[in-house]
Amino acid sequence: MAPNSTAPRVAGASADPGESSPDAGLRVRELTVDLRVDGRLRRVVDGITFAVAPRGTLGIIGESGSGKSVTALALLDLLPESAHIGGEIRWRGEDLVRASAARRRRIRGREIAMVFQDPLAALNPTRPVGRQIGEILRRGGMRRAQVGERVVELMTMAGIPDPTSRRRAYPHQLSGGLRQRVVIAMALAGEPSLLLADEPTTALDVTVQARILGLLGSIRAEAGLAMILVSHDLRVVSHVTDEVAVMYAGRLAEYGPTRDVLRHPRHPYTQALIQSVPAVHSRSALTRPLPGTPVGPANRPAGCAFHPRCPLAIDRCAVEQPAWRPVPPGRWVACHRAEEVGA
Amino acid sequence: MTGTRLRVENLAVAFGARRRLVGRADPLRAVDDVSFHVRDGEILGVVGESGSGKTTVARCVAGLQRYAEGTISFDDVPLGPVSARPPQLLRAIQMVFQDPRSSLNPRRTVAQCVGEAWTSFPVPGSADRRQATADLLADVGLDPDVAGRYPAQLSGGQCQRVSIARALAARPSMLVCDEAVSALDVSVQAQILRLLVDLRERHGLCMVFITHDLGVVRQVADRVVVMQHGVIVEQGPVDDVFAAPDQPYTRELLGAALDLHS
Amino acid sequence: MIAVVRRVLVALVVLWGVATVVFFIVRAAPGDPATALLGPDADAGQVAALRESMGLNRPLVGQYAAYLGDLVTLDLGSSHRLGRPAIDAVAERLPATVELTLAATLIAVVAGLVLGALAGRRAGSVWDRLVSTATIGLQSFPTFWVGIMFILLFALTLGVLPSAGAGTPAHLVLPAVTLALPFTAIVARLTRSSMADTLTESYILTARAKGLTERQVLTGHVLRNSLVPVVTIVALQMGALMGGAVVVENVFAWPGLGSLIVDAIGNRDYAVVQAATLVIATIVVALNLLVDLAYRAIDPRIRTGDRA
Amino acid sequence: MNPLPETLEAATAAATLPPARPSRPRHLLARVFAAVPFVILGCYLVAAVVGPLLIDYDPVDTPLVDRLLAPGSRTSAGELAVLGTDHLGRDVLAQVVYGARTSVLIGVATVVVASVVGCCVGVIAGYSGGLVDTVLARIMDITLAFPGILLAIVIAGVLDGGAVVVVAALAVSGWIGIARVARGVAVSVRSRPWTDAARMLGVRPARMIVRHVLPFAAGPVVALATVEFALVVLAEAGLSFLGVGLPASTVSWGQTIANGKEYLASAWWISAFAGVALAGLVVSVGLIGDAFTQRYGRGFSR
Repeated sequence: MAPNSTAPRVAGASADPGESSPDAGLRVRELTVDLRVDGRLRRVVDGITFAVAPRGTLGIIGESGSGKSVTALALLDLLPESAHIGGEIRWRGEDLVRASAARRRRIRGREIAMVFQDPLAALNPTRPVGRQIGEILRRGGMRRAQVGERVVELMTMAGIPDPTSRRRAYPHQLSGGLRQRVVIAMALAGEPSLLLADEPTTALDVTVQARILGLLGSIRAEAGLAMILVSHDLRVVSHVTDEVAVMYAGRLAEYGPTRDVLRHPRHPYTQALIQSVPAVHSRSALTRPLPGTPVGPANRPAGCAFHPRCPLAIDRCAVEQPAWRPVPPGRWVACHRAEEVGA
Repeated sequence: MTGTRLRVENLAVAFGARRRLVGRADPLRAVDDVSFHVRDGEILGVVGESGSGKTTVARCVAGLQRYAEGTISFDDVPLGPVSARPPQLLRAIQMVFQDPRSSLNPRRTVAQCVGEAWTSFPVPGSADRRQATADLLADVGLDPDVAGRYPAQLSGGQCQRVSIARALAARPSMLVCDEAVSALDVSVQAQILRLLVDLRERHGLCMVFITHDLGVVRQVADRVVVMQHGVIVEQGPVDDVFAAPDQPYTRELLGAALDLHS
Repeated sequence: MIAVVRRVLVALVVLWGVATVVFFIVRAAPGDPATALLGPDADAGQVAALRESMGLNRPLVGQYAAYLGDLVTLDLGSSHRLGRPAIDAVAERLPATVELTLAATLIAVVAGLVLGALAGRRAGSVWDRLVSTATIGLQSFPTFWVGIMFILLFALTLGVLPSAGAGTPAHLVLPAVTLALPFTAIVARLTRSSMADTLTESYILTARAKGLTERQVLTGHVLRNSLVPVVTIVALQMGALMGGAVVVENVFAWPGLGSLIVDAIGNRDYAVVQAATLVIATIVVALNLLVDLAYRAIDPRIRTGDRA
Repeated sequence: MNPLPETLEAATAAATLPPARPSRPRHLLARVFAAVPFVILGCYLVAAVVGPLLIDYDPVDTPLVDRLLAPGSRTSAGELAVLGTDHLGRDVLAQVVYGARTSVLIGVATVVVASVVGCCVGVIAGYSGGLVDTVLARIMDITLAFPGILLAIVIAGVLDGGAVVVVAALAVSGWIGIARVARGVAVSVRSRPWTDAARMLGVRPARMIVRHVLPFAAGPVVALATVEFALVVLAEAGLSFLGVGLPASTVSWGQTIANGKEYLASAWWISAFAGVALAGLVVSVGLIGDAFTQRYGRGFSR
C-alpha cells in the first residue's frame, strides 16, 4: 500500500471554496476493499482517496478489473457481508465504514442514491414501475394518494412522457431509455444529495445515451445534487464531470480536474487511454496501442501495477510501488515518471 | 478502381412473424430492401443502433440467417445459407463475433478451435497442423504457447485474437466482423482494430465491419452504411458521410456521438 | 385471450394422446379379457358372446374409433366384474383420493415453503445445509415403507391412530403425512433454489440501494418473485402426487382410486383401469392448464405476451 | 446490447451470493463427509455382486418350521438368522442381499435405456429446432401429463411381469427428464457464436453434435441420471410392493416389505430391514446425485 505521510489535500475541496468545510460532501480516504473470490480474500480496491464536494461531479474511470464498480458498491455498503472495507468513507463528516449497518442503510437511497447500468435487470420485472419508484415513499409512511402524486412528479422530472398511465407499465413494456429514466426517477425518490451512477448509459444506444446524459445534467443542476459517474468510457466522463479519478488494477493512477487531466495526463496509462479513444468528428489515425491486457487484482504485479504495459517503465517501476503524490496545480498522481509523461 | 467482391441487392428479412390463430400473420421486417457492395481490399462499416438490422445483415452475408428476398453474391457467385455453400465459398467468408468468450467452445483448446477448419476441408499449407497453428497464432500476435490452453485461461483480447486466427485458418477472402471490438476494454479494442487493419493489408482481405461505435467506423472503415429500422439511410465514403451527412438521422446519430471533450 | 384458447386446445390434444396410449397399453395386454373375465370354465359360446358385446371382434382401428367416440360422450365402458359403468366406480372412489391429495398438498406446501425459505434466505448457511440434506432423506424414503413404519409405530405400538381405512379425520393423518413427505422435500428444494436465484438478480441490489431493510427486500421482492416458479412447478408435481397416492392408498387401505386401480389390474378389469387412469390424467392436465393460466395472471411478462 | 463489464458482473454476483458452483470441499472433514455416500454405494454394489455368491437363497424353498424367527435366532438347520426369517421361513438377510442385486440391475438397465433415448430425443429436438422440436416437445408434454408411477403401474400390471416389462415401464417416464435437460443444453449451445463459427467452417451436423453439443450435455445428464437411478430403485420397489412388478420368483425389497406388512404386529423385522436397505441405497445415490447436480448444474443456463 502506498505510504502516505501527509493527508492528501483533496482537489475537490478547492473547486468550490464556499462549501469546502471538511464536513461537507463525500471524502474517501485510503479506501480498501477485500472481496472473497474463490474462497480467498483479495484486495480488489487498494487505498484510494478522493472527494466530492456538494454539487460537485466526479468521474471514476477504469477498464475491467480496475475496481471502479466495487468502489461504487462499497460507498453504498452493497457488497456481500464477506467483503471487508477499510479506510474511511466520510459522508458529511460521518465515517460510514465505522457506522452501524442500520445507519448506513438509512443513508442509502435517502442521502446517497444509485443508478445502475442495466435498467432492465435493475427493475423488478413483476411490479409496475410506479410502485417501484414509490416504494421507499410508501415504506417511509407516506399516504397512498400522496405517493401517487409524488411518483408522477418524479417521473415528469425524469422526462417520462405521460407519467399517469406509464406508472402502471411493467419494465419490459418500456424502451431502454424510458427504463433508465424510471431507474433515475427511483433514485430521486429519496431526495438524495449524492447520485452514484454506475455506467448509466453503457447499455443504451448513442442517441438515447445523449438524452440520458442531458437529463442527468439538468437534474443535477435543478436539484443541486452531487454526482459520481463510474464509467469505462472516457468520452462520457469528459462531458459530464468536473473531476476525474483514473483507476487501474484497484488503485488510483491519477486524479484531478477533468479538463486538465485530459489535456495533460500525468500518468502514462491515462495518456494511453486518451489515445485509444477513437474520434468521431475528426479523422484520427490508428495509434500504436498499449500492449497487453488490463490486470485485475488477482494478477497484479509487484511495483507499479501498470509497469508491464508502460512505455516509460524503468527498473524502479517493477520494484517500488509509486507513491500517491500531489502534482500542482491540484492534481494527484501515482507514477515515478509523472514529470516526463507527455513531455 | 478495384473490383467488387460482395454484392448485396434488395435484401429483405422477415423476422419474428407472429402467428395468430385468426387472421393472417403480419411479418415484422427486420431488414428491408438493403443493397450495398464491398470492393476488393475494402473495409465497409455498417453502423446503426440496436434494432437497426445491422447484425441481421451480417448474419445473412455469413449464411447464418435465411432471408426472404434479394440476392447476395460473392465474386458473382450467389451465396446461399452455409449448409448449401460449396467449400470454396464457405471458406471465402468467415466471421468474427462480438463476445470473445462465447465465440470459442470452452471445452476445446486454442489449437483445436483454430484447427477446426482443417477437419472440414483441406486448406493449402495446413499439412503440418502444429506449424500451421503456430503460424496463425503468430499472425494474430499470440504466443504459440497458448495453443494448448483453454479459452477460460485467456483474456478477452486474447480470445478475440484466437477467433480471428480461427477465421484466418480457412484462408478467407472476406471477414464479417459483428461488433468484434465492442465487448473489449478500450486499450485492448485499439489493439484488435490495429490487428484487423494490419491483416487487411497483409492478406488482402475485405471486411464488413458491423458496429454501433461511430468512432471505430471512422477509424478503420473506407466506406460506411448507416442503418435505421432495417433500412439503409445513407451510405458513402466515411469521411464524406461524417463530414457532411445528407440525412437527418445520420445527423442525429453524429450529433449524439461524443468525442473526448477537453 | 388467443393464448388461452391455444392452451386449452393443447390440453385437449394432450388428453387425446393420453387416451390413445391407455387404449393401446390395454389392448396389448396378454390373454383375452373375455376369457379372463369368465374364467377357464366358460364355454366358447359365452366367450364369443362377451367378445361381441365388448367389441373385441372388430378391427383395432374400429375399436379405437369407437373408443374415442365413447370418450367424447363420457362413456368409459363398463366393468363386467362389477356389472356397472366403470365411470361410476371411479366416481365413487374419486372423493377419497381428492381428499387425500389435497390434505397432503396442504401439508407439503406449508412445510416445504417454510423449510425452503429458511434455507434459501442465506445460501450456504447452516440452515441451508441442514434442509438440503434433510430433503434428500425425505425424498429417498419409500412412501410405502414409511407408511408401514408409521402403522407400526402409531397404530400398533402407540395405538394413537388407526392403521387403515377412512372415515374420521384421524384416519386421514397417517396417509396424508406419508404422502406429503417426499412432496414437502420437493417444495422445499424448489423454494430454496428459487429464492437463491432471485437473490442474485440485479433488482435485489437495486432494492437494497433504495435503503429498504433486509426484511422489506425479502417480503417486497424476493418472496414474491421466487414464489412464481415454485407455484408452477408445485402444480406440475401434483401429477406425481396423485401417482404417489396410488401407492399410499394401498398401504393404508384408503378407499380411493389407487386401491381401485391396483384391484382392477389384479382382476384384469381393464375398463376400470382405463377409466381411472383417464380420470387421473384429466385432473392432472386440467391442473396444469389452470396453473398455466394462473401463471399468466401472476407474471406480467407473459400476460402481456411480450415474452414467450 | 453490450455485455456487463466483467467487474460489475463479478461484483454484483459476489454481492449477493457465493459462487453458484461450489469448489471442491477443502477441509478434510468435509471431504470425508462427501465421500460417505460413495462408500455406502460401494457397499451396495459389493453386496449386489459378491453377496449372492456367499449366501445361498432359494425363494421357493420355504422351511415353514423356521417361519417368523426373530433376528439373531437359530434356524432348524442350525444356521444363524441374523435378520430373522419371514412368514415362509426364508432368511431376511438373504432377501436383503439378493434384493440389492435386483434393485441395482433394474436401476442401471432403466437409467441406461432412459438416458440413451432421452439424450437422442433431447439433443435432436434441441439442435434441430423448428417443427421437429415442437412435435418432440409436445410428445414430452403428453408423457409428462401421466404421473410416472401410475403409468408404470398400469404398464407393468397390464402387461404381466418380467424384468423387461418393468424396465420398459419405468423408462417410459424416466426418459423425459433426461430429454428435457439434453434439449435445454442443445438449445442453449445452438445459439452460441462458437457453433455459428463451426457451421461457417463447414462442420457437419453429426460432428457438430458430437463435438459441440454432447460434451455440454454430458455433465447435466449424468447428474440427472444419478438422481433418476434413485427414483427408479424406489419405483421398482413400489411396483413389487403392489404386486405388479417382478414375478414372485425374483427377490425384491418391495415384495419383502409387502410380505412383512401382514405380520407387522408380530414380525416387524421383515419389512423394516428391507426398507432400511432400500432407503440407504436411495439416500446415498440421492446425495451423490445432488453433488453432481451442484457441480454440473441442471442445464447450461448462463
